[in-house]
Amino acid sequence: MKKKALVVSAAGAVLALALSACGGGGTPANEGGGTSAPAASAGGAAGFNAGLENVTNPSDAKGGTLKMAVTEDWDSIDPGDTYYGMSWNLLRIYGRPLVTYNPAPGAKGRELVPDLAESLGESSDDGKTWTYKLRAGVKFEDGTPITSKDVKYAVLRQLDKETFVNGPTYFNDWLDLPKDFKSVYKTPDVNTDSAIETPDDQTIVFHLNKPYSGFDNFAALPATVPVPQAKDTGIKYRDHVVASGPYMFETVEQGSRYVLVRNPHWDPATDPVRKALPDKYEISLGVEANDLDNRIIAGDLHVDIAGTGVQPAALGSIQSDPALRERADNPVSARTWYISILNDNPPLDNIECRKAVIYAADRVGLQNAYGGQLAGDIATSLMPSNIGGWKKLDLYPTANGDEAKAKEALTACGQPNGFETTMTFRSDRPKEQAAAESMQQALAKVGIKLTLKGFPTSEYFTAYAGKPEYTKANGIGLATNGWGADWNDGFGFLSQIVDSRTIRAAGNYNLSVKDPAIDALVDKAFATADTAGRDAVWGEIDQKVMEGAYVLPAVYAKGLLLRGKGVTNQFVTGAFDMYDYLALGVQQ
Amino acid sequence: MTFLQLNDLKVHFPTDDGLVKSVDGLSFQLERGKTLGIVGESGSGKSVTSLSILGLHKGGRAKISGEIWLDGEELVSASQEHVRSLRGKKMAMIFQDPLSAMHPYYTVGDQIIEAYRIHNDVSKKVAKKHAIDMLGRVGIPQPDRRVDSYPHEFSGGMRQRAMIAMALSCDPELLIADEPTTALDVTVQAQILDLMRDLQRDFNAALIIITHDLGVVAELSDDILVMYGGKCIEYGSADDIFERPEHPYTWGLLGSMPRLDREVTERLLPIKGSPPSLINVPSGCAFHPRCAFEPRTGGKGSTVVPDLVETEGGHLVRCHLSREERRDIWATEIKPKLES
Amino acid sequence: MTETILSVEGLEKHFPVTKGLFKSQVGAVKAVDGISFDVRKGETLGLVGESGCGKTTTGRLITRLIEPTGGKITFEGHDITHMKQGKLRPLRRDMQMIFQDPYSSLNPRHTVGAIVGAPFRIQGIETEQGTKKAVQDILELVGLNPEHYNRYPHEFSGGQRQRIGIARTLALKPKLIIADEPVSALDVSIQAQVVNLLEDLQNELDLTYVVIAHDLSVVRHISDRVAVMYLGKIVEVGERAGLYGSPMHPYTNALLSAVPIPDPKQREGRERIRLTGDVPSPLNPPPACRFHTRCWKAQEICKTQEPPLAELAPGHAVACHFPENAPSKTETPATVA
Amino acid sequence: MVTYIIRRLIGALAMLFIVSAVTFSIFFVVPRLAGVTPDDIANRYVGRAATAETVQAVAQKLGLHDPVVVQYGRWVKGVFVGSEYDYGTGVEQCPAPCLGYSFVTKQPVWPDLVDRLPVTLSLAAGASVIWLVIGVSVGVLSALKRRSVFDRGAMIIALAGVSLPPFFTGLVALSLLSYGLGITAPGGAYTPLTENPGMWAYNLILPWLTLAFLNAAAYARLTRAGMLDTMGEDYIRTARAKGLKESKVIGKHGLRAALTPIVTIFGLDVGILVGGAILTENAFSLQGLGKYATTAIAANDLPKIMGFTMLAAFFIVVANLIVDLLYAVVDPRVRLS
Repeated sequence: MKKKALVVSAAGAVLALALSACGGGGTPANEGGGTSAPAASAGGAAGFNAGLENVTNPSDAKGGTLKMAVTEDWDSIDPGDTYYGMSWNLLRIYGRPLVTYNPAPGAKGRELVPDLAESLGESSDDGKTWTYKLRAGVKFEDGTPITSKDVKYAVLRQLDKETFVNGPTYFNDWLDLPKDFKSVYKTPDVNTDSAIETPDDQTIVFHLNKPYSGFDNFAALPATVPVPQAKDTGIKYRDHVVASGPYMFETVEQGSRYVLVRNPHWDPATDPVRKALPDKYEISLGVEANDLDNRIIAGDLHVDIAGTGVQPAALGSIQSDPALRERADNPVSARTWYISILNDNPPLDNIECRKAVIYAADRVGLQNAYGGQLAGDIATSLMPSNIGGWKKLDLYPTANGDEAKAKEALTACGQPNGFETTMTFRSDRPKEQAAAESMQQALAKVGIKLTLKGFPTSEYFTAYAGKPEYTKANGIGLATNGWGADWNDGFGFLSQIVDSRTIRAAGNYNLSVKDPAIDALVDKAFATADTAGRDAVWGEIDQKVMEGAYVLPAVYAKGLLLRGKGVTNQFVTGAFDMYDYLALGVQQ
Repeated sequence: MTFLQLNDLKVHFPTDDGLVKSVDGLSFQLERGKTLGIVGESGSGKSVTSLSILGLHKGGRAKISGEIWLDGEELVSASQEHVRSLRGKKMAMIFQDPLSAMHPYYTVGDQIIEAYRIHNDVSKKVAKKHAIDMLGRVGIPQPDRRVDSYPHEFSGGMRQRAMIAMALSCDPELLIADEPTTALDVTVQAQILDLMRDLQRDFNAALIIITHDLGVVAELSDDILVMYGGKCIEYGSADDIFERPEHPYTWGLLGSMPRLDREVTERLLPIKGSPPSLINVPSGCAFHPRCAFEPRTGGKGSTVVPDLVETEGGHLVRCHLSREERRDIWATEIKPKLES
Repeated sequence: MTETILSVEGLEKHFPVTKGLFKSQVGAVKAVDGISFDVRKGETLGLVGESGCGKTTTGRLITRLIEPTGGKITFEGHDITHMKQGKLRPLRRDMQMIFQDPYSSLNPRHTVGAIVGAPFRIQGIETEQGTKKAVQDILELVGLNPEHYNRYPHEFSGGQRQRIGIARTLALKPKLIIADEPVSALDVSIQAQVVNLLEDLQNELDLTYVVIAHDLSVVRHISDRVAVMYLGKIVEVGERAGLYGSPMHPYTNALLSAVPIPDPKQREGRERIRLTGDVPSPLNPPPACRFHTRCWKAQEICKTQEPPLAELAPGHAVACHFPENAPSKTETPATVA
Repeated sequence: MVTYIIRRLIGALAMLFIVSAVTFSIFFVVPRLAGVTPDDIANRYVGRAATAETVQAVAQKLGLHDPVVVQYGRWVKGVFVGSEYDYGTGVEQCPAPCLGYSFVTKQPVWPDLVDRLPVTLSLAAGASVIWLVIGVSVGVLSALKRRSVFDRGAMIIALAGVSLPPFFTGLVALSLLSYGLGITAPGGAYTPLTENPGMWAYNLILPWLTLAFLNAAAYARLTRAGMLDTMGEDYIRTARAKGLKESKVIGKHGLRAALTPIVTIFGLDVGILVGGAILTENAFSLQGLGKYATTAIAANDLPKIMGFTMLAAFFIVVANLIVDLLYAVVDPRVRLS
């Protein structure tokens, strides 16, 4: 899941100076870390972190306008062409995928529940065929009934990655597509029943080219939101998305604002998942980051759609103002900031030298670099703590760096007085620059000299750190990295960053894990049917990555979210680690 | 009652370097229809005199004392508003460089109309007709067409004529001209001097002409006042000053000017040194450092300020030498050298 | 016949006037339109005329500050009409210029010593006792106190500054000095001092002057011969006494009668010639005799045929078909060599 | 006059072409020199998990493999003739001036610019009027009351105005006035003038004041200097000598002359501002050309960058021409030859 980090605008930095002068950026003294939220009363919970496990300000009152805003627009509102987490969460108010997440706070929010489909998928042919029955009486905004053909067309159209460049490629990799099928536009009359069958208007059957027990996760992807073929206009569909959810688009001004109003043809009886409380959604795009935080504090806006936390300036004022702390939530998001240790160039091809780096690193220094305790807990494994199969690993117990162990490892790898290498980081991310500088100071103590090189985010993976040809030629040893889960299970998080077979000429996110044993385990995970068994395998993969010293985990990221004034039913869903946009309502 | 009477007018400017005594006790009178020529070199205070008569230094940083009587009204003590209402109506002024004295962005006609309508509540059309008449009066060809042209479209002479038309538009009784022809060529200067003489006759106005050019003064003035170091050092009729001057500075001026009406003398008779600064005016007689006859005053020249004394029939001189000594020196030492 | 130091034949200077899309030339301001005269060694030639007659341009042409459009200038036998600046530099030692405004012609940031000493440095001339001594001698020569060597121009009065300007021109003992309105910016008393100074220097250093001015009385006092210019042409040239005593060209007559005389008694007696209108624009001057539009004696011939500059009396030439005070009509007019 | 305008228009067109060529090469030629392949560029616009084939296909679709000259030619053709765009289920005609389609939002650039122009125009119009009025009046008052408390105070505030960037003053103003006291509109609020002028002004009053604060300071200092100059001119003394009231002397004569340079600079400033007030629009989240510019640059969206650069350049060139023509109207002495 592509969580675009908010670029800290110059304004933010300056305002941070002005406003945070009083609060100071240090870590609050009494802050309890980890996911153990304080016990909350059953009813309307309040106070700091109330939204993690409980529904704050519960209400069933309908009406009012929910005002949402974001600083950097997401890729597209066309369900077949989007990869942003906030977009997958938000689009469910106008689009109904086959399956979606249980609208409940915390871990329960990660469970899958049927949405357009009457029930979760029935698998047959040992996990290669999955069948769903659509609910009866579900209609598009123009009153036409939704059929399985609409779902089939929706999935097939977004396979054309030349037209829809943004979406994920899971269906491209897993559906059993006929060879001569290119795309619904280029090869419209090719029969695709081998991949997706629609025996009748209510039933849809998916055929995979290899078994996968977690297909319900695929069914929850926005790709399954039905699209009427008659109304499809390719790239232009984003200007007139035909709604199947409780709300439809009244105004679409690309790049500046969207307004959604109630969909007259949505029948609450057919939709146990959504409460659809507000009468109207007003979404403004491109709102200046610090101004957005101020407006939420002041109550002029209700929700920051990005869901990755407030700017440093607001962070300061929340810490210093008890009234604001009452309205804040500090969820652990399914994201880890870590440093890849590349083993292409000597001496880092030797595992002992890689261990020396891990031992020498100052873990608390790294945590502070990423923003202290509020920004995240010290990570000891690649997988974040809220992913199924996570095990508490602590293979390299060092708080501020263990020089003795590091020196020991250095002599073991034949470099007793250290070595030289280069570390890259994303130049427009102050936190990553701070982390690189912390590594430089820590490693220097044991004789490992680091030269630091910064690159802009937009070209970091495509032209530099993610391009093996460049890293080999320029002796790159370490590279800052970070990954958020597409969905909260081992596959959703690890598949893209540990499987060596995904490494391409350029644009890679897996910079350092090239271990056949790990690849084999990944295949084993795909084949394991039951969830518990699958999670255990991913836990084993996580341990293997740490034992191979391929990565130095820094922090399990946490966002500091602020609840809007007068917003009802606000809680953090485990599925997206941000507020569940389906449940929200507005006090009158 | 005399039309214009100045009594011991003093105009001093406090500046960072000290008190500038531009006009240091000036008295004279002038009747309507008569012309007074004020002669003096740069820094003698002649321009400040004219501006203070118009009240343009009133309310500024200047310290003004003494009296200015115009047609029975005392102006120094009068309110700023009252003096302002007289400016342009009862008294008007013409300046040296007509190009910079007229506003570059308004047509000549507009500027004359504006001058006229300040004091006469008439419509623009009537004012324009009057402006055209005035331009015709001062000898500008096709005045109805030229009224709409801009100052930079006029030649030097034409611009000065337009300035005169503007000054006379409200039929003022006192006209002050500060170096009116210095910036003009000699043939054009002659035309302007003739014009001023005729207009003074038609308007029966009192005219004060301020210049450093003795020739211009001789052409127009009935009476002449020679200023030096902010004070009047000799006053008399044109004949008094040119035929029987009695002040060494006046002799010096006459001596240092080459003249067409006289034979070419071998060498000019310059006055040594240069004009005094008005901040620290020399003690005693301001001219003493440059006066060839100062030794004859027995030291009084450098210590005591001489008074303005009448020698004969309205001819006043401010000098320590006695009348006889002065007349003797003029007859025996100065006059022969000028005529040779 | 004393030796000629400078001779000018048919000198012309036309400033192009452009118009239209590609700035094509449509006309020309004929500032100087074919003038000829000689300057003899040791004499002072006065160039007099009203604004726009081309006297200042002539001064700039002679010193080659600007490039002539036509005609020939010979200085001490060298044809300097189109000589390149590099080759001109040695000749410049012998030909210097005095400017009108004492305030703007001296560099305010240089000391007097630097200003007067500059010509030595530029021409690379070493003096026996060194430049400083030479400069102090010259300062004394022009009536300034030698200790003023380290003072700055703003510490001097107008008259003193003009003396510094003169001192600068004398540094290299020039042979010819062109003075453009040397005293017109000064007060009367100071003017007399500078005029006397110029005359003393001429006698002492055997200098030749070309004095450009609009004040007829000053020109008469200082010049041996005088040329009267009108709209880019010389209309009359002659010895001082002859030209002022019996002026032949109507324009000279009008000029002389326009000068105000500092004697009230003469006010009524003089018969005044008043020219009407203004000087025509040099962009398209009147044909033939350029003065005919303002001349009260103009005939048909004046509008068609340009009168040549003919010597009607010894050393006294005029360009007019109907000259006044001409000795007698019988002699055939000979054009000036 | 007409030839002047024609020559200037030709110059303007040439300038716009040069700007487009330079901008195009900055974004296409320079990266290529630094070894960035077309696929790398295409990679910016594909999703996270795009396969190599997708990247190649996108690079092909965007025509990144063609030689740069061809790509530039296609862009220029688009501007004058228009082009078509394949959006999957059909092909769309993009009428001239077609500036292509954004790589990121796939929206046609020209309509986007046209939609956002009113926002920037409203911001520019309001702010420029305010800073002109405030700047000039403060400038005049401090010129007339030289060295008074008002003069000193005004100039200190002017100094602050010039040195504080709009995004700082903007955000501080927003948090104090809009969110603190709630008297002004929050960030990002904009109502088109046509819809509701009252709301339009209410929403924009804070951005206007922020932008005006910056420029008013510069104009105050400029007017003050201009006024001090003009009030010393001779024609002011003449105006007073005519008996004009002091207020008229200042207003009609003094200010009229002092305004000429201000008109020139005002024309240029507005020309630049209409190209997009980047800092103010970002601080207030106003969806104008400035905001469009920052999003385009952050996402390396080349068609958008080319689009707004050309529009900004066009406005500046036009402003220049208007200012020059205006000059002849303001100052009668100037003739456009």
